[in-house]
Order: sequence, then C-alpha cells, then structure tokens
Amino acid sequence: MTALLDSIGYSGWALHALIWLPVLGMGLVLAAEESKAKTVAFWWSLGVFVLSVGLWWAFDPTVGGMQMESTTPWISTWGVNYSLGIDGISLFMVMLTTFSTSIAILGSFNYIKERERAFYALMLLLEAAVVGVFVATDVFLFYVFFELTLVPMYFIVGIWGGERRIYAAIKFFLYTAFGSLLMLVAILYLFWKAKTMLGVATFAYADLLQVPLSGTEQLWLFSAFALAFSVKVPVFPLHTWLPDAHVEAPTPGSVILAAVLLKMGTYGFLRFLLPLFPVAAQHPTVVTTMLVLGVIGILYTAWVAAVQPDAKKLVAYTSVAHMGFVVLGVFALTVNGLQGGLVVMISHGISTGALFLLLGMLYERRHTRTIADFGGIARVAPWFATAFVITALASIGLPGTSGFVGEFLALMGAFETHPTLAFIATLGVIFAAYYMLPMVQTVFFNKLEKDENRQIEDLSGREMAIMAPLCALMIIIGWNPTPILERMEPSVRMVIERVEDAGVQAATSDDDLQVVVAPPGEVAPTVTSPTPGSGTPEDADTPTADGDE
Amino acid sequence: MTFLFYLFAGLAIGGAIGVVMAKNPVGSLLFMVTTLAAMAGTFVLLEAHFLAAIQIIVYAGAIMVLFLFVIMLLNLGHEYKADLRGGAFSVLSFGLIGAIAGLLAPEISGAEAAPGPGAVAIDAAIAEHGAVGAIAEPLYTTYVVPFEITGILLLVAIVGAIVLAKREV
Amino acid sequence: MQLDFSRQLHFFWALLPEIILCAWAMVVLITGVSGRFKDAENDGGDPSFNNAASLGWLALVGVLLAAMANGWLYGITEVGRDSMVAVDGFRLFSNWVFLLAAGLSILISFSYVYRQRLQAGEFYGLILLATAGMMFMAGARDLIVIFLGLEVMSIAVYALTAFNRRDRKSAEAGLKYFLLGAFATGFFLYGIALVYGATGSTNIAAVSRSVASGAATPTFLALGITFLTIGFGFKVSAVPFHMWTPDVYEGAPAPVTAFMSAAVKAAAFVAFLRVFMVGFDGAYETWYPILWWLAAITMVVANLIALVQSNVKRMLAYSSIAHAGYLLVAITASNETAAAGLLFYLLVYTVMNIGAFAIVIGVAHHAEERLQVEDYSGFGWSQPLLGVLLTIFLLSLAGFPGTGGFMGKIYLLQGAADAQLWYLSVILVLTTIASYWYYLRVAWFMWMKSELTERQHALVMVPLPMRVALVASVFIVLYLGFFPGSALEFARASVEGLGVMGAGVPGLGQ
Amino acid sequence: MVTEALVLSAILFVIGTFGVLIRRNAIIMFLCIELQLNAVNLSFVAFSRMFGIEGQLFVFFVMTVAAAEAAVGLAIIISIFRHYETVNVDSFNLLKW
Amino acid sequence: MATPLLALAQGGGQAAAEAGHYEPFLPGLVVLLPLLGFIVNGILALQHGRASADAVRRGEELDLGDASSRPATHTLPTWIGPGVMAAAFLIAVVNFARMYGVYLEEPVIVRYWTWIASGTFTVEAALQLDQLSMIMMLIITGVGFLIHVFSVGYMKEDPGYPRYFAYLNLFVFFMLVLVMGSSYALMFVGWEGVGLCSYLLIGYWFSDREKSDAGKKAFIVNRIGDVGFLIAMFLLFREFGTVDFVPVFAEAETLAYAGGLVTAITLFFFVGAIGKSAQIPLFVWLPDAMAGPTPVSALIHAATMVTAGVYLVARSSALFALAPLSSAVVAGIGVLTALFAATIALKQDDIKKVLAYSTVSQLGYMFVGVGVGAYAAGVFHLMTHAFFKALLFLGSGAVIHAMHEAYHSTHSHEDAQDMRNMGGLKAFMPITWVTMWIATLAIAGIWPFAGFFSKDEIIWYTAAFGGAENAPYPALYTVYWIIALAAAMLTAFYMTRMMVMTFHGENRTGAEESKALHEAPPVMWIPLAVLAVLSIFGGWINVPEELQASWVGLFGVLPASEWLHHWLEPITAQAHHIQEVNLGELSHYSPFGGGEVLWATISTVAAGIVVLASIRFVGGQKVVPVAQDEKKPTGFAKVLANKYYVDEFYDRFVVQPIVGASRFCWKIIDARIIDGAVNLVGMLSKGVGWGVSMFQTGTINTYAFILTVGVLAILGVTLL
Repeated sequence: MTALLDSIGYSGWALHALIWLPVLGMGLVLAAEESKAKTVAFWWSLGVFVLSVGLWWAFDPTVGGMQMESTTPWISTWGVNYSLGIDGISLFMVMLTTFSTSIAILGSFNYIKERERAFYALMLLLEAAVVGVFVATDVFLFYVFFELTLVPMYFIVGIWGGERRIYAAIKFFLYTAFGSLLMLVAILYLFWKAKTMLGVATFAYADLLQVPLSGTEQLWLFSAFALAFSVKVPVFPLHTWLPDAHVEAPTPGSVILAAVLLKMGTYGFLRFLLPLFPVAAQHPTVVTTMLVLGVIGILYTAWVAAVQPDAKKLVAYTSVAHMGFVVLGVFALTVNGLQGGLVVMISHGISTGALFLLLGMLYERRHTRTIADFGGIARVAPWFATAFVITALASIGLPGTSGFVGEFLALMGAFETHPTLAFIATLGVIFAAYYMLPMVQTVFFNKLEKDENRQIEDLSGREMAIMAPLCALMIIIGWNPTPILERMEPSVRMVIERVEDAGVQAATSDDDLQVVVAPPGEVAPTVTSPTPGSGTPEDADTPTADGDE
Repeated sequence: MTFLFYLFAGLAIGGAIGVVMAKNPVGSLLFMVTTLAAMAGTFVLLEAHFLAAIQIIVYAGAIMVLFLFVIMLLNLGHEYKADLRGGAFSVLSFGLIGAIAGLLAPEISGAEAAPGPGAVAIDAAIAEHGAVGAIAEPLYTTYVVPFEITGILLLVAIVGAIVLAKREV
Repeated sequence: MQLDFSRQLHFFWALLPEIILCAWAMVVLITGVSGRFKDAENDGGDPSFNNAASLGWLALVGVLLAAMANGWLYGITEVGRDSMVAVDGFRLFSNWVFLLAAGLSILISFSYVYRQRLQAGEFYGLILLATAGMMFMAGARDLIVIFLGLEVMSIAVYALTAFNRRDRKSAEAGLKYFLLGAFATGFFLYGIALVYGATGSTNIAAVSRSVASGAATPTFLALGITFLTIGFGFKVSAVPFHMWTPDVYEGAPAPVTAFMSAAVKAAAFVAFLRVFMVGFDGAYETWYPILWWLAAITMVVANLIALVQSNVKRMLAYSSIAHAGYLLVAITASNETAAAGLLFYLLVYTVMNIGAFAIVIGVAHHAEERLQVEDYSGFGWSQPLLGVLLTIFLLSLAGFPGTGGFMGKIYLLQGAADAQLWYLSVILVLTTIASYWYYLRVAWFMWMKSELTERQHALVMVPLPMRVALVASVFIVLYLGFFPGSALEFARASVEGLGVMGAGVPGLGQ
Repeated sequence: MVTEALVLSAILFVIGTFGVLIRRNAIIMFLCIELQLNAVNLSFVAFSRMFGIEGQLFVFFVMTVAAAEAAVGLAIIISIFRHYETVNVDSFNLLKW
Repeated sequence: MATPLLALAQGGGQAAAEAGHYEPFLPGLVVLLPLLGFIVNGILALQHGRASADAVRRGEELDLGDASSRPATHTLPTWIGPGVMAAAFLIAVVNFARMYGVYLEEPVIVRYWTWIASGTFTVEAALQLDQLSMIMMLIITGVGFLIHVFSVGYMKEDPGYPRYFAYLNLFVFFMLVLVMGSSYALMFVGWEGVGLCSYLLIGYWFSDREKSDAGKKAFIVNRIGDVGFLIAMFLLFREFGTVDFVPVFAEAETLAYAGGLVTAITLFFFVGAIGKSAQIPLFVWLPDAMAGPTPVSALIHAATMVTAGVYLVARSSALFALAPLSSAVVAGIGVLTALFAATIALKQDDIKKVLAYSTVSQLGYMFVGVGVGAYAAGVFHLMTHAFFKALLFLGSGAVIHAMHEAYHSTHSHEDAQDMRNMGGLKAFMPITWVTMWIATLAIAGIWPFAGFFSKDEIIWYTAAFGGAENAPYPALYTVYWIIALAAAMLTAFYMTRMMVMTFHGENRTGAEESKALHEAPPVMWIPLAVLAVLSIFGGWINVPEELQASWVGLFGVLPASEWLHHWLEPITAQAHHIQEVNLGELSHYSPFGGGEVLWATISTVAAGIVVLASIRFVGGQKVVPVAQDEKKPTGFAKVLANKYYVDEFYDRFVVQPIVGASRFCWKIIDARIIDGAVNLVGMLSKGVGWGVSMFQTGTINTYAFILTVGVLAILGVTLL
C-alpha cells in the first residue's frame, strides 16, 4: 500500500486536494442534471474518501508533530499562511469527515427529493470546510474554515429541514457564531501579543505556541476559546441549539452535524485550548469546571434524552452525553483520557451518524419520528432492527463496540486524576441504557399494532451498503482499536507534555504565572506596558476614567 | 464702543428670540433681518467692515428675500397661529438647551480671548489693501482652492434647486 | 512630477480628478438639457440603451476619466505639508472608493431612472458633483476645504434624495435629510470656528502642531473637537446622530441610498479620520472616550433596532449605521493599522452594500414597492443567481469568512487590538452576532420560505449595467475575501504618508 | 470685546438650536439654522481679531454655503409642499420607526 | 470427529502429565466456535426474518407446524447451534484432559492481539487457561450443549428458531470470554456481553410487551452492577497500572490488609457481582427474566451467567481475602439473599418463578461460600447448582411445553406455567417427574445428591470462618450460619411444594386438555437424564476429607476426596495464604458444638424431614386451578406472594423519581431555564430594538432633539 502511494507521489498535496476536490465536485454537481446530481455527488465524495484513506498509510505513526505540512503565504500583510498539515489528532477527524460525507450523501438519496443539486453542492462545500478545519495549521485559516462550516449547514438545515427548520437553523448559526466570534477576538489578541512579543506578525499555530502569556491572559484567552469550542461540542449548558438543529435537520445534515461538526469543538480543545494555554488549562478551577460540566453533560442529558418523545431528539441529546465523555477525557489531562476522548469522538461519529441515518430511513418510511408511533418493527424489518440494535449498543458503549473503548479510556484517564468526578461520570453508563433501550424497545419490539408499521420495508440494498461499513467499523474498532490508538498517541503525548511542562514552569517560576491562582478579573500588570494606561484589557477600555479629566 | 456692542447684542438676541417665537413666518423673517442687521453692527465693531456690508447685502438682502419669496409663494404669510411645540417637548427642549448653554457659556467666557496679533495684522492689511483688498488678497492666493470649490457649490445648489423646484418634468 | 503649491497651476494638477469630475458633470448636465436627451420618459425600450441611459454611460466615462487622473496622481510627489490639498495615498485610496461607489451607483441607477422617469442629466450630474465633493473632503488638509467639500457633497445628495418628485417619501426624506443635515452643519461649522479659535489655524497640519505643542487653548479645542465630532457623527450616522438615516435611506431613491450609504459615509469617515488622527492626535485623551462611547452605542443600538425591521431598505439603513459603529472603532483606535483597516473596510463596504442595493432595486420593481422581507420569499429559487449574489453580499455585510467583509472586520479588529481596545472589540463581535440575525433573515426568506408566484419574481429587472455592477461587486467581494493580500497591502501603504500618528498615545507605536 | 462677542455668538447659536427643536414650520426651522450659521460667523469674526484675516474669509465662505443651502433647502420645501400642502413637519411622518 | 479428538486429549493429557506442564489445545476455537455459530445462525435468522416479515405484511404467520415444510433457514440451526457447542465442549474436554493431573501453578495465557494499547494502559486480547476457567469452560460448554439440545425440541415450532440459536450461541461466546479472558477488561467484555444476550433472550418474544420490558429491566439492572465493575477496574488501574489478572494478583499483597483501597476495589467488584448474580438489592430482574424461553432460563439464569458474580469473586480471591470487610459483606448479602428469596419462593405459583427465586437463593449460598473464604466451595456449589438447577428448569420447560401444547390443542388461554393448573403430571410425564425429583432432592441438600455436598460445605465453612483465630466479626458468622441453615430448610420446603403441586395429586389442567398432555420427546428428555445423573454424582468429586470416612462419604466408598479443592488449589492458594497470615488457621468449629458429621447429619435429616412433611402438608392442601381460584392471599402470605413489594418499592422510590427528575430536567431546566434564557436574550434584543426604534417618530423635531441630547452628552463628557 505504501508503495502504491509512493508511486502516485502521495504527499502533502493530498491535503489540499481533500479541501479543493469537494469544491470542484460542488461545481460538477451544480453543472449536472438535477436527477444525476446525487450520483455525481456520491461518487465524487467516495473518491475523496478513497483519497483520504491514503493518509492512513502515508501517515508516520511514530511522529507526534505535524506531518505532510505545506505552507503558502496567503495574506502576507498579516502573516497569514495557507498552511496545512495533519497529526495523529486530525488524521482521524479528516478520515471521519470524508467517510461520513460519503455515507451521508448516500443516505440522503431518498430523503432529499427537491432541489437536489443545491443540496449536494452544499454537502460538498461543507465537507471542504470541515476538512479545512481539521488540516489547517494556521489559526487564521482555521478560523476561516471554522466559520465557513456554518453557512452550508445553515442552509442545509434551513432549506431541507423539518417544520421549525428556520428557528433551528438560525439558533444553530447564532449560537455557534456567538462563541466563535469571541474566539476571534482572542485570536487577535494572540496575534497582537505575538506581534509585540516576538516581533513578527503571524497566525501560524507553531508560532503562536511560542507566545509568552501571563496567567491572567491565559485565563481570559482560554475562556474565549473554550466558549467557542464548548458551544460547538456542545458542553452543558450551551447545548440547547443541538436538539433543535438535529431534529429539524434533514438526515444527512444530522449525520454530518453529529459525526463531524461537533468534533470541531473537541478537536479545538485538543489542538488549541490545551497547547496554547497550558497554564490555564490545568488551573484547578478551570479543570474542575470543565470536568463538572462534562459530567453534568453526561448525566443530565442522559436523563433529558430518556424522556424525549421524539426519537431524533433523543439521539440528539445523547450526542451531548457522548461529548461529555470527550470533555471528561480531555480535561483529565492524561494520555489515556485524551486518547479515550478521541476514540469517543470517532465512535460517536460513526454510531450517532448511523443512528441518525437509521432514524432517517424510518422517517422516509413512516413520516414520523415519534417513538410511540412505532412498535414491533423488528418483525417486518429484521435487518433494520439488527442494524439499529448494533448501532444503539455501540452508542451506549457495550464492550466489543467502538463506544466502549472510548468511554473506557476516557473514564480511566479521568479516574487517574479526578476519581470522584470520574466515579459520577461512570454512572452515565447506566443512564445510557436508561435512555437507549426503551427507545429501541418501543420502536422495534413490542406488539406490531399499527397497520402503517406493518408495511414498513426492510433495508434496501443501498441502505445495507450504508449500514454495513458503519456497523463493521463499530465492531472492528471495538475489538481492535490499537491501530488507531497508536497513531494518535505521539500527538496526544505532545499535547500532554506541553501542558505538563507549562505546569512545572508555572510551579517553579515566580513571575505572574502565579496570578493564575488569583480570581479572574484582577488587574495584573503585563510585560508590555511601556506607557501607563496600556496593559491589560481591563483598564485600556475604561474611557470614563480618562473622560473625567 | 462697549455700549454699542451691548446694544447690538441686545438687538441680536431679541431678534433671535423673536425668530423663534414669532407666530407669523413673515414676522420671524423680519426678526431675523433685525438680528442680521445687529450682527452687522457687531461686525463693524470688530473691525470687519467689508463683512458687515456683505452681511446686509447678501444675507439680509438676498437670502432673506429668498425666504420671503418662498413664504409668499407657499402662501404661508397668513398664518397667525404659533406652531411652537407644546408641553413636555418644549420643556425638555428648554431644559436641554439651557443645559447646553450652561455648559457653553462659562467655558467660552472663561477662556482667554483677547485681541491678539490678528487685530494688528488685519489693521495692517486694511491699511495696505483697503477693506476689500484685505480679504481679496488671501482669497485669491492662499484660499483659491476653497474659493473655487465655492463655485462648484453654487453650481450644485443651482442644479439642485432647479431640479427640485421645477413644476413638472 | 513634483508639485509646488506656491504655484497656483499646481493646484490644478493636484485636483485633477475633482476638476475632471466637475467638468464632466457639466458636460452631462448640458447634454441632458440639450434637446436630444431631454425626453427620458417616452423613449421606452431597453433601459440599458435609451436616451437617459446614454447619459448614464456618459457619466461613467467621466468617472473613468477621473479614475485615470487619480491613477496618474500616484506619480506625483508633493512638497510641504501645510498645503490645502493633500496628494497622498490616503486621499487617492479614498478617491478609488468614491469613484467605485459612484460608478457602481450609476450602473445600478439605469433601471431606476428608467422606471421612475427621472431627469437623467441632473441625476448623473449631481452624482458626479457629489463625488467631487467627497474627493475634496478626502484630499483636504484644511478644515474649510473639508467643510466646503462636505457641503458640495451634502447639497448634491440632499437634492438627489428628494430627486424623485413623484414620490412623497422621497420629498419627505429630502426634507428630513436637509433640515437635520443643515442643523448638524451648524454644529460642524461651530466646531471649525472653535478649533480655529483654539489653534489659530484651520490647516490640519498646523492644528496638529499646535495641539501637540500644547499651544492650543484647551477650552476651545475641547469644544471644537466636540462639535466636530457631532458634525462628523451626523454624516457617518453615529448614534445618537443617526436619526435621519433610516428615514432618509428608506425614502430616497434606492440607487441614491446605495450611493449615500457607501460613498457619503466613506467620505465623512475619511475626513473624520484625517482630522482626528492627524489634526487632533495630540488631544487623543480628550476625544477617545467620546468616540469609544459613540462607537459602542452605535454598534449596539443600530444592530438592535435592525433586528425588528421588516423593510429591507430600512434594515440596510440600520445596517449601515451599525457599520458606522464598526468604523468608529477604527477611528477610536487611531493608529496606522486602524486607518488602513478603515480604508479597506470602506472599499469592501462600498462594494457589498451597493451590491445588496442593486438587488433590492431589481426586486423593487416600478416604484418603491416590494421592499418588505416577505417579498423575498422564495426569491432565491426563482432567481437563483441573484439569490446567491444577495446571499453573498449579506454574508459579507455580516462579516463572514470567504468574503471581503470578513477581512475588513479582521483588519478593524487588528487596529483595535493594536490600541488594546479589547472591550470595544468584544462589543463589536457581540453586536455582529445580532447582525447575523437580520442579514440571515433575508437569506431565510429567500431560500427557506415558500415561493411566491413565478410571475412576481419574473418582474425582477436586471438590465445589463446592473449586471455589470453585480458581477463587479461580487467579484470584488469574493476576491477581497479570498485574496485580500494586495488590497490590504495597498491600504496599509496608503496610510503611511498620512502624517504624525501614534505619538504619545497609549497603546500605539508598537 | 472678543470674549463678549464669543459669548454672544454662543447665545445666538443656542437660541437657533432651540428654534430648530421647538418650531414645526420647516421654513422657520431652516431660518433658525441660518441663525446658527450666523452665530458661527460672529465667532469667526471674533477669532479673526486674534489670529488674522482668515477668520473673516471663512465668514465669506459660510455665507456662500448658507446661500447654497437656502437655494436647495427652499427648493426641497417647495417640493414637499406640493405633496403635502403644508410645511408643518409633523405631517411628514410617512417614514418612521 | 469425536474419536480423534479424544485421542488427542488422551495423548496430550498423558504427555502433559508426564512433562508436568500443560499444552493448551486450540482454546481460541472454543470461543470462536460459538461465535461462528452466532454469525451463521444470525444470517440465517435474518433471512428467515425477511421471509416471515413478508408473511407479516400479508397479515399471515409463517406456518412452521409441519416439519417437512420448514425452510432451510429453520432447519439448519438445529445442527449448527448444538453442533458448535458439541465441538466446543469436546475441545474443552481435550483441554481439561491435558490439564488434568498437571499441577499448574501459573495460568497459561494465550495471546492473540493487543486489544487496547493507549499510553500507560495496555490490555491484550488473550485467553487465560487455568483450573478455574477450565471448570467454568466445562460447565458452560457441557451444560450449554445439553440445553442447546433440549432447545431443539422445545423451540422447534417457534418462528424465531434461528434467531434463538444465534442468541444462544452468542451468549456462550460471551460467557466463554468472561471466564477465559486474561484480564478484568476482557472479563468485562464477556460480562456485558452476556448481559446483552440475556437482554435479547429475555425479550426474545419481543412482541409481548411484558417480556420486552423484562429484558430491558435485566439489562439496566445489570448495568448498575457493571458500573461497580468498571469502577473497581479503574481503581485497580490507578493502583497497579494494569487490569491483567496475573500482574494484579502478583502485586495484590502490596495493598494493606483490610485497607481502604482494597476494600473499595472488592466492594465495587461485588457491586458488579450483585448485579449479575441477582443479589439483594439488585435481584429484581431475575424473576422477571423468566419471561425468556425456559431453556434460556436454564442456561443463563440458572447455570451460567448468574454465577458469573461468584466466578468473579472466586477469581479475585486474592483481593477479597485482603478485605475482610468486603468478604463479610459478600457473605452477608449472600446469606440474606438466600433467606429472602427462599421466603418469596414459598408463595409463588408460577413454576418458573419458584425456580427463579430458588436460583437467587442458591446464588446467595454461593456468595456465602466465597464470602467466607471457601472459594472452592463456592465454585463447587456453582457447579452442582448448574447441574440440578439446569435440570429443574429444563424439567419445568418440559412441563410447560406439555401444558402449552395441551392448552394449544383446545385454544385455551390458560396459564401454562401456573402450578395451580397442573397437578398429577407424573402420570403423563414420568421421566420428567423422576429427573426433577432427583434435582429437587439435590437442591434440598439430601444426601447423597450433589447439592448436599456443596451446600453443606458452605454452611460448614461459614461456621468455621467465624471460629478462626482472628476472625473479624465472629458473632456475625454465627448469625450467617443460622440463617443459612434456616434457608436450607425453606429450600427443601418450597421445592417439595413445587414438585407436589406440579406432579402429584389431582390433575387440574382440565378434562379436555389433559388428553393432550404427554411426555417430552427424546431430544428433550435425554438432556434431562444426563443432568439427572450429574445431579446425583456431581457432588461426589468433592467429599470433604474429614468426612470421607464417615457415613457421609459412605465410609470411604465415595471417591475423590476434595478433588475440586485440590484442583482449584493454585487459584485459591494465594487467598488461603493471606487468610492464614491474617486470620490464622481455620478451626474445625461449630457454633453450638458438635462435629462436622453431626451437623451434616442434622442438616440432611432435617431437610429430609422437611421434604416428607411438606409432601404431606402440601399434598393435603386443596389447590384450585387459576380460573377458579378467587382466594387472594392475606397477611404475610400476601407480602410474600407480592415479593415483599420490592418491585413496587423500586418503582416508587427509584424509577419514578428518576423519570420525574428527567422530565423536570427536560421541561423545566432545559426548555424553560436554559433555552428560555437563550430565547430571552433574543427576545430582549428584539424588545430593546423595538423600544429604541420608538424614538424614530418620523418627526424632525424629535430627531433634532435627540441629536441635541447627543450634543449635551458629549459636552458633558468633555467638559465635566
């Protein structure tokens, strides 16, 4: 395989291709006939996926840093580069994206019945943007892609969604934009800091890592970044956009939303939050807060999910619970926790994506999502029921499925550092069964009472082709996650080491890194305040003080 | 001198108040002319003789007549009821204006503003070029650009006025 | 060529673009009143190539000539800083913006002029003259020239606002604009007088020196700055001096609104920036809190009110107020980055705003009808290209990545960052979120609501010139969104020769 | 006397402003604006006693501007009168909120 | 096929015994075969499901009544299901033969691949072969095979036949992973996996809502226990950095004796065991689990899965021995459960419910065994219980099968499981009657049946443990001992009651129906017979050495004194060592004096008397069929019949509050507070926008006024 890749010169260009091929495909789809659009889109996205599979072998699992890097100056005035690269963290996110997109497109053949060209074009645009998020190594570029993902999703939800689609779309849009725009200010602060401290205008991730930040600054910037990513994840209590968006979105939209868009948040945690602000990231209050929110996310949303009458909303809430495990794993700040978090991300992408696809298929057949409308479907659709049960089990983390590996490692990692919280989080395992099984039961088991349900068809060939790889992946990852884990580990270790090093420095030095312990909001002199009145953001902007003179 | 100044000032202020309070638009206009004339007087006292003349000729003579012309054209000269805003609005406005005046007056009166070198330079220029020449000289040299722009301005005004006031296209 | 302003002829060269525009305006006027082109109403046919349209094309030639002159001025160097007219990158860049705005506005006027049977000669002539006034403002190094330029521009725009004499809304808008504009002019003029009283000069360089040296009378200076702020604040429609904006924008003919919201605002901002950042640099402490609050209130109020607008023109009016708020941040920041950001943003704003208005004009066929958001229901699907374009313009106005609006906003924020205006930056982005709502609202009506009948949307009129304008706008918006590098560099270079800035001001000079 | 002139100017300016605020008649409002401009002129003349002839020059320009504004302004008033048959600004509220 | 395998076993075994080491024989295949069976059966089931789905859509049912017309998807599993089990059993036997005679001190670990390797945590996909897992393998595959065979007869007319075998195979696969996995993590895979299969099989007839509910309940309750397991694992990992058995036990003694950590670990493990083995307070799912097909109850809810908790404690004996408190809790919960469930069983009328509570009760005994350090005894009881309880369940299955067919023949909807509808069945099904009596005597602890030896040993050890030199809570163990004895008597009573009600007296099935009653077919009664043999002789492998010479050991005739103890010695040695060091030698102690022989005699005689007395007592009671039974139990009997209202208690105080809280979270916190806050921000923004836009009156004076306000404000800022 490696030889094959070498023979076609597979290298950094592949990353560019993964971004731009979907854009090209978007053009092709728009140019195609309305009836052919879906076929074109599917094969094109499949091609993109195949291309991304090459990364698996081209990736060097022994290296922790960025690989396959390439940099082109983009906006030289600001030191912005169009620079891409992947590491063990982004590799799987990229592959998950390309995979999910193909699957989602294939899964929307029957669901999307009007304005197909526009739909598939937006799907491909979304794919490009999401891949961009995961491979960008320039913070500015990252931000651009991060925001760009909103637009296609906004339209996908808003145009092809359900009854309250507009409300959901706008809520999704504003909620996520709210976080990311504050992050933008934080990014510009970093940029400004880099400019003043390092003397270069740069947005490069690697450069921004070098920016010395005081403890207070770290806390502020951390908060801004964390807010942006937490909305995306979403972390309790910033999650209420998600059920609406998921429920109203068309199936493929939900799939992409669950499979990859949420991952952008947790990816941001790993890529930016921890490495850029290591001192803040291990501030006890911060860590405890995030962990507590993660735990609340796990338990609370599990409860909320359990009483949902709408199957899709139920699954949407479970997403929050799953992402709670990721948050827990990440802020455990241990290798196991981070790796677990990453595996949960992958697993959640596959299993929740599959659940949404299946619910979509049900919706195509029955035009309802209310759990109580179903019953006994396993009798008329055994393959369907089987696929659903496998997926549901992967979702609740049954050992032998991908869900278990992730949750197990995440909890284990959390247990190493925060046993009490991890203990509470483990209870989520119970509530996973509490929300998922009644739904499975009511939909697929019980008596086949309604005549409409009697006529439900089993999986078609196309649907089997969708579910087969998904189910296979759930089980394969469940039994042999090591190839994935070993590719992630060096990168994860780098993150952890960076956090730990910063912790050691903070503990040994007596500069204002110690301020970390002080409550946020206190004024701390910064290193660069040659003139009075500059300095921290707090006092630079209080004109009344000046205006009184 | 001082007496004259205060006389003119009193006239100007009285006229101004008349402008604001007069019931009939024509009355307002006449009060305005009074004010303008009184200000021309203060101009004279401030050694701006040419401007004083212009003030009477152009302002009181031309512009105010234009106003009068429009008032007559629109047949507003018969109105004898005040269109002052009443009630809370005028009270608020009064308070607001009072506050602004209360802020402005002490600031301006408290500032050092004595006749400086400018007075001497003006006297010298008038001595050299005469009252008109003293203004004309810089107008056509240093301030030639704004002067030319004034021309454009008038062109714009003419075009605008014609286009808007024309009865029907 | 080197200019020496001791020779009067050199003023001619220095003002060549303005002079060309004024002269060309007269040509257009004369052509307009000449018999052949007089009859705009019953020549019928294609709005792109009728009698009235010929005047439009003629005016465009003037814009083009002025643009050539403007380009030619890049080869010119000047001597001395106390001249009345600046020949620097800042002015020339601004001129590009005005000319672009004028050109695009003319292009989108064709169908409006045709449908409303306006007097084309006067219409286009006044646009050219207004543009000339703006250019005077941008190039002025003297408060009096700024004032006169402002008046040339304003009076032309008053006339343009009230231009559609069949429409009482237009007349009403004209009156409101005029009365309030004149009212604000009074304050502005008082400000000039007080600055003159404080510093003994109206020349910005001289004022700057006087202010920096501390020779200026503080009371007069403070009052002068206050009143100038009010004057400029009115023109850029900063809250609370914005009250005229929505009414006037709604009432004025749509192309004029486009022109106004882009070019007039740009001119005011350019002059604002030059006066405050160069002239009153030394008094930064005095005016920075005022502008800080002005910017903050403007952003907040405008964006909040825009949320409840259902008339698209009015919504765009509030949006333009909001953008004024963003631009005020740049002036508050008062450093080179911010200045460059302001220029860049003006460029982007001009293009995207006029682009959006172009489609509004296209949809609002006949008179000023069909301006409600509801009228856009299903518009995207019946006119996909226009729908996409409007979406792009709206996204750009919202400041979304991939569009010039985003880059502009980033540049403004960078300027704010350099001045460490963090709170203001946060207010900016938070209000931006509110703005997403009303921009996307149009998008949702366009794409997500059920369609109106085909017939209704078939009435959308997009003649050739408007298409040109749309293509140009969207190209520029996207180009600046994806490859802003050269334009940014250009903007940055343009502010280099602006003058003393950042000295003794906190947060500057790094 | 310069100071007194400035104070007078300020007073007139404020009265003009007051007039704009409380009159309903568009022409009178405009007249009040003219009053403001005149007040400023007085300032210019006063300041010219301090700094030189430029102050008087500015008055010259201001008068021109006032004339131009008067022309266009009155034209607009005529124009609107044709629509509304009144110059009472309270009537002009087609555009609001 | 079997012959060469046996040859392999013999050859390997002999060679191994001579060399003193053990050569594993295809252990992976033991696990893999059921998995393969699952996959093949599963695909068959799905195809079969398609066919029946088509029928359902047409509004029909697949006709499976006629054996010749059954499709291949229905007939193939008959061979695949039991087939893979037979093969697996044979391989297990081969392995056993090879291990037999070898004193294997260290377990043999067969590694396949690295399952999870992350940072500091590594766990291999590896099977561990040692004496304990070997015993479990034999029980699972052996009893499993028999039950598979029985199922062929029992389920043959069920439309979901292939699916049934798929689940059953999958269950065996997971059960084998559970007992053969070389680490807690792998054990957990099996642990949850069997839970899953239990869920699927309980809800096998998923069209019946109650059965479906029962499956769900089993899964969720099991998961509660699983959390304990998980947490124990995390604690182990925190301490040792691994969850593999070998290194954990090697390091175990670094933990402080009776320390907090080891107590916590073991208690959490025990929480897992409670869930899986249906002990107080998590036993509620097991009686409901009887909703599954009866062979499933036999295999999963009697013989294998529910004993996983006992296996877990036995496996972790080194840890439990270090935690006397935990051990006391284990034994205490065990003994309480034994008594509690036995009392409930007294008043149950459903034959399977009686057996279910009996299972809970017997599991309690096993926990008493492992709780008092008699790990081998616990495992011993596990094994004998597997024999006789499987037999009882299968027997009841045969009865239900017959009853069902009887009612089916008249289209009656009477309850085929209620003993009040039975009676006098011995005439119709003699083989079942005999075999079930054997099992009843075994469970009642009558000498020389299997149950006597295992149960007696546990009871005796309970006393002995309390008598140890440094016994932590000696008085407590005396109490345990008394309760255990009492529960044994209750067992004898309710089992006899069940037998009498089912087989003796008048037949109450109904005149018409009774004509259709008949003995089970051979495919069903042969497994019964095999199990009956095991229930008789199964206990003889572990006759206590001290008693071998007494009548209990038939004066030395019974073979293999304490064979199982010796066999498990390598597993339990560490625990016994720890016990000896900390508690001292276990004395031969009885709370009220008397020797072991005496107490053994007392217990078996007492049990015998109870059995005889109950035959008379129950036989003398008038039992009326369900249809005519209007007498509702009163007083304490009512409490017993309603299972102490435990389900109701849970529903009221656990389930309802959680559901209520969930609704509260959703409707109030999520929708009102959080989302309300979000929407409020939006509405506030709009409201403020609307409010501010009210200044936009359209009047120029207002505009000028506001402008002037701005002037004043700025003047104020600059000048003041």
